[in-house]
Amino acid sequence: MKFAVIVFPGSNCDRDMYHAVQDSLGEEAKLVWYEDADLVEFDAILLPGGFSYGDYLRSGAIAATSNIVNQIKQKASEGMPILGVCNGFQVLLESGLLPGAMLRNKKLKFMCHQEELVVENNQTQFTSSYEEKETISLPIAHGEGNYYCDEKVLAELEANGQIVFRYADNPNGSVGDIAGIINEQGNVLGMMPHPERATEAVLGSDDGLKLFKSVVNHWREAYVAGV
Amino acid sequence: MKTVKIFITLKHGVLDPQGKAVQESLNKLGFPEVKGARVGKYMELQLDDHADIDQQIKEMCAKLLANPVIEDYQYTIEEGAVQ
Amino acid sequence: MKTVKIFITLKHGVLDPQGKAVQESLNKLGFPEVKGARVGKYMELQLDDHADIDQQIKEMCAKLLANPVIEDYQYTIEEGAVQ
Amino acid sequence: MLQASEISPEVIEKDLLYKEMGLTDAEYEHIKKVLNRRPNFTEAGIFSVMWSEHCSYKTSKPLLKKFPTKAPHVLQGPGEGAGIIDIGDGQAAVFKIESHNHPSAVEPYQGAATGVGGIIRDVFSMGARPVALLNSLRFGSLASERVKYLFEEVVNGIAGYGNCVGVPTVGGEVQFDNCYEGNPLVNAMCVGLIDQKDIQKGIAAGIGNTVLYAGAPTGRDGIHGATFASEDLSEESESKRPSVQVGDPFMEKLLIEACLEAIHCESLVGMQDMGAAGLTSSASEMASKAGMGMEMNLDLVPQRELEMTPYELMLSESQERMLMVVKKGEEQEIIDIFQKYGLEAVAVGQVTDDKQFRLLHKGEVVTDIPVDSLAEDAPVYHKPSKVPAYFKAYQQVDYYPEGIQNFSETLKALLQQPTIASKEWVYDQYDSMVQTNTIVTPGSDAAVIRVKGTDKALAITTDCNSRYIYLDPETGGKIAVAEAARNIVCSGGKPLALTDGLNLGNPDKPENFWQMEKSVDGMSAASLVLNTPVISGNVSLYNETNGQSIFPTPVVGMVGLLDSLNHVTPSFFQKAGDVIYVIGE
Ligand SMILES: Nc1ncnc2c1ncn2[C@@H]1O[C@H](COP(=O)(O)OP(=O)(O)O)[C@@H](O)[C@H]1O
Repeated sequence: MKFAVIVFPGSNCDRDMYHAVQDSLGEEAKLVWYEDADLVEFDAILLPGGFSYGDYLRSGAIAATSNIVNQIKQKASEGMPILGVCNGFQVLLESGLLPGAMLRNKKLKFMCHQEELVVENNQTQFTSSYEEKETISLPIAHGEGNYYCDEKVLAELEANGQIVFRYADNPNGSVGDIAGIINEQGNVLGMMPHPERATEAVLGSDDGLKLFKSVVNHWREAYVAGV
Repeated sequence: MKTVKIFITLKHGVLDPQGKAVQESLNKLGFPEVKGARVGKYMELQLDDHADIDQQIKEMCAKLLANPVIEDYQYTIEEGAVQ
Repeated sequence: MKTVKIFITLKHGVLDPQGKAVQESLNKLGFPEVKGARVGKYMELQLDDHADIDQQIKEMCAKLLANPVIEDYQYTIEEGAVQ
Repeated sequence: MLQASEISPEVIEKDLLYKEMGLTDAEYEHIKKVLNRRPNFTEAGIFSVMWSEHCSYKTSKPLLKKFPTKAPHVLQGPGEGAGIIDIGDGQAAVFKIESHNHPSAVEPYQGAATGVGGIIRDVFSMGARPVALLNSLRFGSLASERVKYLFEEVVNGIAGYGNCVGVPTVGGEVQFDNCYEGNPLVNAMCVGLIDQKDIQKGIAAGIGNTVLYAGAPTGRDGIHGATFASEDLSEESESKRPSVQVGDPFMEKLLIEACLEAIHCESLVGMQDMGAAGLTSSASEMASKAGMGMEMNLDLVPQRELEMTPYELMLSESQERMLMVVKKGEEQEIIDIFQKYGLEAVAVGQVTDDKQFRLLHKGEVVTDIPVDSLAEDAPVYHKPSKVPAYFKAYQQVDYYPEGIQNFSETLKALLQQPTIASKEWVYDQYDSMVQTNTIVTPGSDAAVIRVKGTDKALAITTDCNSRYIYLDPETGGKIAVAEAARNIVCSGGKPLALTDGLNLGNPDKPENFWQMEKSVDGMSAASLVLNTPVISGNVSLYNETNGQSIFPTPVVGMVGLLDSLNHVTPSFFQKAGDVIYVIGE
């Protein structure tokens, strides 16, 4: 399976994402510079964390206006799995691929540490390797991870099972303790915690690896079945 | 040349922790009269003259400058460049 | 009750990376007329009436709201509370 | 305020304007001799920054010579942007510490942020990828609102810059003492990794080769920052505020990626960052080190503001700028790399063989100085040294603390001391994990980061107990080095080398000079015994507020090597039931 890791000016978890896929997961990854991108050859798209455009104006806002986002939207509508982590999640929100917006953390500080998450929906192509309600530990590292949406959207997210991860102990003020959400079609996942930083036990947790494995398993079943 | 001043604030109903922090700090610093504070963004754009400047500003705000999920904006237009 | 609107901008000559990013991005988005952008802060304070409100705002800005090393500020005072 | 470049050489001499720039009478006379004429305004400015303590180390050089700097594993000692040590397998670790004390006292957020930006540039200008940041901080008592503000904003600034550029901040230290009340210390250390074959140097070799300016355009930021750093902090420096620079970590991130791509080009000859004294120091040092001269046309320098004078262009400390020397005719390859990242890279001059530093502006020669007089041959002073009275007095005292009555209360009281208390509030704000190499995160004795693709790791720490050093600088200096080494060993590593940040008061006071002398002696002795040579460092003098000096604070940043990830040992208790041992006396 071939993963595109989109590199925006200011992305800084791009190489981490690459390393997680290539070395921990053992699948193929390629760093794709946002300008000369052609996504035709790929099976999945990863939007890494970092500070695209310095997080100036609003996190993810400027990156969301770049041309590659049109291609990403196209691929999303074709059903390709797309994962946005941290700044990648913010880009997905700003480009309208996922509902809601990010506010600054409740305590107005950047924070970086391990957080416990509850897998709320293990019926997605990103989470099928987790148990239902499994508690996992992933690092967070963000200053604007306080997810916001109005009550109507929140009710829809709840009703459709679009809330994939919740914080066990909400660190940033997100509505509904939301740590990660998926689109209605189930192929675009955005999350603030960093699964790519948790794919090796030596780094303190490998709970993130199952997320990538789920994606590969789903892809194998869907496209390579019978091989 | 025109100078456009844009004020972006969080929508009412959206919690503004920064505003709250500012209010609390001001109260502590000896300004108990401060009963509320909201913090937003202020932008000054220098624009070449253009037929439909209002339309243009609205487009810029919609496409980039403000996020309608959480933000409202207002603007004023002035003649000449602010230097 | 008064509403004080405070605009804080970087001093002239101080690097404004945010403004530069906004300008470039607006230009790329199809607004070549944008010749300059500066990004600052905007604050709305609700204040109980007070004899020397100007003096008070200046103090608040000096002590907390603006950083005189790199920022300038302006303000306006309006009657009543903005809701 | 000095600005008009029109001020004539005669007026500079007659009105003693050179003094306002920070030059002494003797130094001014020396310049006249070197030039065989009076310096013009731009030249006087260039001399004043190059001969400031910050750039020339004129008072500290005789002491720095005492440091042991050599060992088989040292690939690059002091003298370049950062020192380099061999870590086996053709790889090397690159590191240095740098202070940003005075800017942080005046504008804590930007002061700290640009300190981080500067030290990162020192490391990637050697061709290394920055892999870890640390910071060593000192503040006054947290009872003061001003100190609280400084503390919060410094931490904020370090986080704001480091998190954005994507280099994990993995360690550091914070201590509080009244002596730092008006003069906080902000020292930042950066560690990089490099394949030895990629090591770059800041040299301007090859007659006719092109001098390329890359990165942010030049504005009027921080003009006279280097001399500012070499003066006491006083009420007056508040009014010098425009000398503070604003950092753009986003630009720096692009610059890192562009430079690390450019080092693989055959055409790149040398590279150096524009730090203190900006274009002046980078250009003149690169030429001096290569035994060459340099000519630049200032009209070609990218400028953010209108009507900048040669003086302003040369002394600006705008951030996120690099100077490169590139083989003549092969510039385009490098320019293209920078363009990919949306960065400017512009030819501004060439290498000459006459050892002169020559600048043109609007068709006129505005500077023509023998380049060695700015760098190699800058003045050196041997300052008088005197044992302070307090030291002699303390030596007479036999002090033993009174017996402790209630151990648990004393323990609680100690843990409440800000200097001893957990620093989680600080390091939680730093992205300590980006790059996915951090095996031991902040909070342990030393941070441990692995070297991907190998079983090796680096242990890194910064240490300095300035109270010990104040009480006995020589012993205290030894303690600082020994403590750093212990922290490395406890984490499973073998100490390899160190970088030092000498933060002291005004060296014109013989007692302060003595403190520096003795602490350097102590540090040298310990480094010699432990075989951890000093491979880079920084000197920050004149740290005082209204006449009151700080405790001498020579911060030690040390790097060690773990041969195997199996040796990683964090300082936390691992599980209930484990036995606790105390080793040593
Ligand atoms: N205290 C010190 N100990 C050892 N070397 C030092 C010390 N201070 C400065 N140096 C060395 O002197 C050289 C010049 O340092 P500096 O001027 O701080 O570098 P930069 O040009 O990056 O500012 C560096 O190579 C540095 O390692």
